[in-house]
Amino acid sequence: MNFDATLPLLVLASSLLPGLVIFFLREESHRLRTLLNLAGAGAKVILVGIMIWGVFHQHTYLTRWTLAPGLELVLHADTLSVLFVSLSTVLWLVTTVYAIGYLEKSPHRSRFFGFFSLCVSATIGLALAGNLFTFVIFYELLTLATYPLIAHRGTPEALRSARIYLRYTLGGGAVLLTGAVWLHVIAGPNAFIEGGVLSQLPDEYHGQLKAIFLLLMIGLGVKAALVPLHGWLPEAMVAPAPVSALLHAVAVVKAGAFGIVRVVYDVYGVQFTSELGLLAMLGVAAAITIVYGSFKALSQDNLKKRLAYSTVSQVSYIALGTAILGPIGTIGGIVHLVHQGIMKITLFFAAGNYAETLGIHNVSEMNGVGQRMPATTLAFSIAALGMIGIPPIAGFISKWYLGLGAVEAGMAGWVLPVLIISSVLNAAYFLPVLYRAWFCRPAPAWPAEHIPAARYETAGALLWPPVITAGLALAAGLFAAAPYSPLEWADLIAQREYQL
Amino acid sequence: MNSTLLLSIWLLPLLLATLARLRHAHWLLPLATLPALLAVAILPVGTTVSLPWLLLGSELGLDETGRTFLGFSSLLWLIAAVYIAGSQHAITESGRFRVFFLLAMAGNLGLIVAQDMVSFYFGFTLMGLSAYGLIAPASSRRARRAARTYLAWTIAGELLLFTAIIFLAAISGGALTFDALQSIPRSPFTVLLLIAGFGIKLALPLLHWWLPPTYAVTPVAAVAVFSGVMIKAGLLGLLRFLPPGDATPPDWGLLLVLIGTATIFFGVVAGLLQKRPRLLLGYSSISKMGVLTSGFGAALAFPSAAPGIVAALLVYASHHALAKTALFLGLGLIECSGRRISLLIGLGFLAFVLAGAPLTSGALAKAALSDSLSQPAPVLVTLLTVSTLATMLLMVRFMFLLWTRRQRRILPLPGVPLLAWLYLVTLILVLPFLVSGIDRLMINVVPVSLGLLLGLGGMLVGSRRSRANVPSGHFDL
Amino acid sequence: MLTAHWLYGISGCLLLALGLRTALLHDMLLQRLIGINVMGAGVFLVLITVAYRGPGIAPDPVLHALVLTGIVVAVSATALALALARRLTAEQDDG
Amino acid sequence: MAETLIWLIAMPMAGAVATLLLPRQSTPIACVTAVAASLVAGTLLYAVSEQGSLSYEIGGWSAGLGIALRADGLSALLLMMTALVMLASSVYAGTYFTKAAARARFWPLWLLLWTSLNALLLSGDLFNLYVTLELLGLSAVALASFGGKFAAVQAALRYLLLGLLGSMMFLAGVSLIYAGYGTLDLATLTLAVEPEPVAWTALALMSAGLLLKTALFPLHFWLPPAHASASAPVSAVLSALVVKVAFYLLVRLWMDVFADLVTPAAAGLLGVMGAAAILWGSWQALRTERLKLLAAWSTVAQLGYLFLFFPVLLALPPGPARDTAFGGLVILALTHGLAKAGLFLAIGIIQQRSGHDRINELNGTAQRLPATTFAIALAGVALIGLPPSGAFLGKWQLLAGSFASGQWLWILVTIAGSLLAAAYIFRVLGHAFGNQSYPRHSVTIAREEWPALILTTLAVAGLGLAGAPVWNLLESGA
Repeated sequence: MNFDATLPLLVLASSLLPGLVIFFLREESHRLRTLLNLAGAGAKVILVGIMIWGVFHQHTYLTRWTLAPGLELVLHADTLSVLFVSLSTVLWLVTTVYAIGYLEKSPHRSRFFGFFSLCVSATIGLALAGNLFTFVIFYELLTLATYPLIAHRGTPEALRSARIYLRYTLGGGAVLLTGAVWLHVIAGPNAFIEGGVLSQLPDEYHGQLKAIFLLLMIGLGVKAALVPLHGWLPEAMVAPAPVSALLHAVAVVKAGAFGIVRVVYDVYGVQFTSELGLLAMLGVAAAITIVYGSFKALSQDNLKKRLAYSTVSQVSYIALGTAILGPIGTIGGIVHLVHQGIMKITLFFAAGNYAETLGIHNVSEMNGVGQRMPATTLAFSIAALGMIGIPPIAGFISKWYLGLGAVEAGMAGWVLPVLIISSVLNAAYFLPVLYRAWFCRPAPAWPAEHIPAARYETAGALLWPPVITAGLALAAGLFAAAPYSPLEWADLIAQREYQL
Repeated sequence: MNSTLLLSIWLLPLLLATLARLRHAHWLLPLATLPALLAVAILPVGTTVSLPWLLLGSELGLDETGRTFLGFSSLLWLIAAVYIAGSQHAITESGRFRVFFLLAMAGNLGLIVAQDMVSFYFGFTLMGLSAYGLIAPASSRRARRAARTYLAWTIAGELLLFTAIIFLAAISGGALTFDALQSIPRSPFTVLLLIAGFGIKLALPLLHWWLPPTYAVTPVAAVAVFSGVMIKAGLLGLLRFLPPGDATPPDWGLLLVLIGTATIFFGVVAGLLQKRPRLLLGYSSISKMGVLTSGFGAALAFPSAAPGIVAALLVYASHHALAKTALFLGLGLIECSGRRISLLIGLGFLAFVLAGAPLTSGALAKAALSDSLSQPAPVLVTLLTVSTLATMLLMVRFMFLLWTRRQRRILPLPGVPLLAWLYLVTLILVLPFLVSGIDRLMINVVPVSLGLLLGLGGMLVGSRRSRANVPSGHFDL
Repeated sequence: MLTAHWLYGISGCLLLALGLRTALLHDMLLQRLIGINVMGAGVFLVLITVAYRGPGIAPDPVLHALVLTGIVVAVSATALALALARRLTAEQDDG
Repeated sequence: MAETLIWLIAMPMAGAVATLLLPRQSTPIACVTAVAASLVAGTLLYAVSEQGSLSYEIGGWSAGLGIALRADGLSALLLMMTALVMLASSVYAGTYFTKAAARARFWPLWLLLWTSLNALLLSGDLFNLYVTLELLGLSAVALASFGGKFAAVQAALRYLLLGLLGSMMFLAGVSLIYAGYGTLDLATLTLAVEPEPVAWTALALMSAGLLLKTALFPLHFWLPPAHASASAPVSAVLSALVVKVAFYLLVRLWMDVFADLVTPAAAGLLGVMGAAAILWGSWQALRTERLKLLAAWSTVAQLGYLFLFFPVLLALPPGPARDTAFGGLVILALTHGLAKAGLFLAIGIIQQRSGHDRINELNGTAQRLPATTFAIALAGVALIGLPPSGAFLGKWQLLAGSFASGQWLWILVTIAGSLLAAAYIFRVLGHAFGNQSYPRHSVTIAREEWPALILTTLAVAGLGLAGAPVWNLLESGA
């Protein structure tokens, strides 16, 4: 086995192995656990760095492992997977630091970090999956690895949310599995190939292919929180903040969105999907979700719930971009995969900081929090403005490409109104938060101040992650046209997808 | 070197904004305008710098229009900054106000040197949103409501603009620089979006609802930059996005002339009905933006005469910017330390300047505009003259309001703001003579005198009878 | 033509059916146990009939072995069942 | 290499005798026997993968009167599973029965059971199959009642009677076969059997007997009480192995020996019964209040999946497609065996620690017994059929076969059954994750917790990720 064939496996193992070891650590071996976590995350960053370089220079990284006749576990690094892998890797590193700070002194840390690493490993596997079968495997693994994280606190509320989460995701997983098997029977092992392969099937299969597409979209739509399959996401926000951050930014919802992108581009082929009339259907679902999510977010007082509905809305931008035929829309959707991730993780980090430092859970308690926690609130503000689409933050770039792609594809008539309505609603639910945080006078006392106002606003491990990710969100927009930026990478993906 | 300078026009205010919350950061505010002033002084016109890594590939540059805009804008931001740095107003003292001041400044100066749509949009948005902080929404419930109205309209304008830019980028095949877009015909829908988007900034009638409440509650130094400088970004936007010539069908010019004309008289009539000097000045700004809009419309309608008209518009815009800022700052001095005869004399002079009295920059601006319009559209010259008369009327009313203003305690005048104001007034006084001969400044004698007489007459009549009582902040048609 | 051969066979089948019926339909343990034993007897009878290869010829050893094994099994199973039943009644009495 | 076949039977039998004779040293003897027998099973597996199927005639007597042993890929795999489950359960039983006297009475029966399992899997003729089936039934009943309470004895008794009934029917079928074809050797029969009434009746009788022993719906009623009331290691073996070998015998008859007789309608009937078993078993598992009953009902449901394969396999053209699907069936059976055994062992620990197995009162188990909870979770993954378990591969093949042959009903049933399984598994895990105090170590009593963990890990990661050799083995050992 040469290096090119081992690298995907190494990338996967760099989180899987530490995760498995951590399970067996004693609760109090805090140092060793931290060391393992950070070593894994660091190793992954280096390995992914090599991978980025290699994929850019047309290297093929491919690991194969036969599980059964005709069923191969394939890990393959192409441009799209590298984009998702890099996002997960960087955000995992940051989130690990955050989680170490967040869970300090709370019970069951070994279990938590074990599943945390498994969750990331599943995401990485999903990103690297080279065919639909492998994708399904990691998709289900992700469900399993996240369940204990949501149930982690063990309160009746947490257990209830975890149960709802499972109900949705396992149901979705079953539907996805059905679609995947069916497709496998018709078309053989569905390797992900840029441009898709199904257009070569004879016409009589088109009816079946449509049905399969529907099954796959329902299966993936559950995790991507497409309305009406989104019900679990607002519930899952009872999880500890680092979990929410990971769930909303990297792992679960992204897995669904990434799957939609994969199926449309690399299984069906976007051109063929459009010919079957399926792209429009996806677009409508995405549009409804975008608007619905934003509307629901308006009325939430619980900060994390508001953010959760915002995720419902924002993740569908990715599906929307996918539904826009043409390279520019594609770029918009794919780049939002990254942009939404870094912005949303910032928001959840900040929300976690408010809760952990001052006991703030609701928007109505946030008056004047900007004075008490300026750095956190600044990070929150940058991410929130980015979500609205204010330049030069990352979200603007996504909206720009989505809008431009829609105009070029002749879909401006409905995509642009959706974008505008969503921006207005985003502003309507984020700006009041910022107003309270920066302009209102603080209440005489915070709900539960855990960390007294000293030299720093909160613990370092909690403070730096949101600051760093907010910086990334800013940089991703400000230097969008720079080499190796997410945008440039999305451009590369679009070029390879459309064989430009 | 050039690129560093052009970039630092944006960057320095942004960087200083991060420090502005520090305790003694007042003097960072004026400092932030230095790169812009330096650029106006030393950069040759036509300098462009490509920054392919910035945003979606940016281009910064200084053309003739940009230079003029950058000139008066940086100067006025400087003066306002000094004024704020030296004053002891509770709101402008706060770190938060300083941060937003610097951010708005960065946006405003940045959009002037932007030579592509995305950078312009970035500057425009940064300016528009940061100005929210200048309204100081936390100071009172009224202020909060005003700020919210402002924000809603601003975001609406930005979204209209965003949509228009998307369409433009789609038509141009991805090219974003204004140069590349110079001769690509705009679709009617795009033009409409642009007019509406910038119309909000220019406070054209029906798009102006945000302006009166905002001007009523904002600290006066901020109103000065609102009304003097930031409002002009609307004009710059029109000039950048709808260049006269092939790009914009001439029919739209006619529409803009009509809109502009309506705006002129709307501003005057609404202004005359105000009881608060600030609002009167605000409506006067709307009226003046009508003049600029009409002029711009004429440039669109007569592409051959466009270069001359645009040059004249630049002069007019500069004049209005200086005069209006000075009026507001002077008003601010009265508001904070009471009515004094010396201040009233200065403001009286400024009122004449704004109206376009002979031997002032107003006359110079009017002359330039009339000259450029006399050939293609003589009717507009007449309109300008009527507008001069109307403005004079408005200014008489302004002085009257100041004169009859209820006197409160007289406080000592703050030194630094006074000096800043005096410097600006002196500049306005001297500037026309530096750039023009006296003979060209001897116009407008008749309309100004007529306006003065009418105004005084009306005042005499009006002081006998109770005046129309329009609640401040709102003008109901 | 009802030879002894057939007689054995048919009665074997009858026994089988009878035993099955008892085993399935009766509730009492002992009855069911006996039923199963009767059924076993039926099966053995059939087997022996099948093993018969005519007069003077030794019967099929395989089937005889089968029957012998079956009987051993039936006996031991019955013994086990009875032992369990005793324990059950003992516990019932205790309880 | 063929001697391994006889060793596989002789070794546990010798162990059984030795433990009977030396009750004081019974536990070490049993453990040594278990290890040795497992090693032999491993050797056999290796041999079959290298050389194809093996056969051995005891004492050189040929088939007919002599005893012929045979091992192909399928039986080698099942022997290996038996060895793994028995080994793990033996280690577990060593600490589970705390009284030495109880252990001394336990080991002989236990090793006898192992002997009969191995013998059944190795037998190549109907006669020996009948004998081993009986032996298996008797030792299983004895174990089921071992050390048990009233309920256990009662269930064991019912188990015994029904087993006996099944055996009798099987024997009747055997006698018909012999009457019809004059042979009991499976290999010879395969060639001789014709589609005619004798064969049909014989197959029907034998199948009925075996279905009773496999507890296919609606003949499942005896299983839940018997499996739920036995002691933990016994439940593990009953659920994982004893019903499984009866099923193995059915597969042999239907797929191999009487393959020409099987009609789509007959296979469809088995499929329908399987489907009913899945739905009913899962539903009961969801409703039950006791953990062991849940596991037992889950066995009823899981056996249903195995029967769904019959109509699917029959509809596929013989050749690679059918072989691939058949591999799915085998891997599903293997996974269930390992996972279910692990589940019962884990439940046993919970029951011993908390003194009950009521699901609604399990709060905090994850904190007190994390390794055991993890084992339950892994077993759950295998029972639901989630990746990366072997059951996932099996269900994938089942679904693929159903799609390929257009049998939509089985797809719906499979999916519904999986979701129901998820519901009952996570019902348990949800309670286990509830708030309570937390432990110092993750594995509390290694010798007790490890067997379950290892078995379930094998079911999930072992068969799921390294399951491809199963297909190779079935192919090379055919």
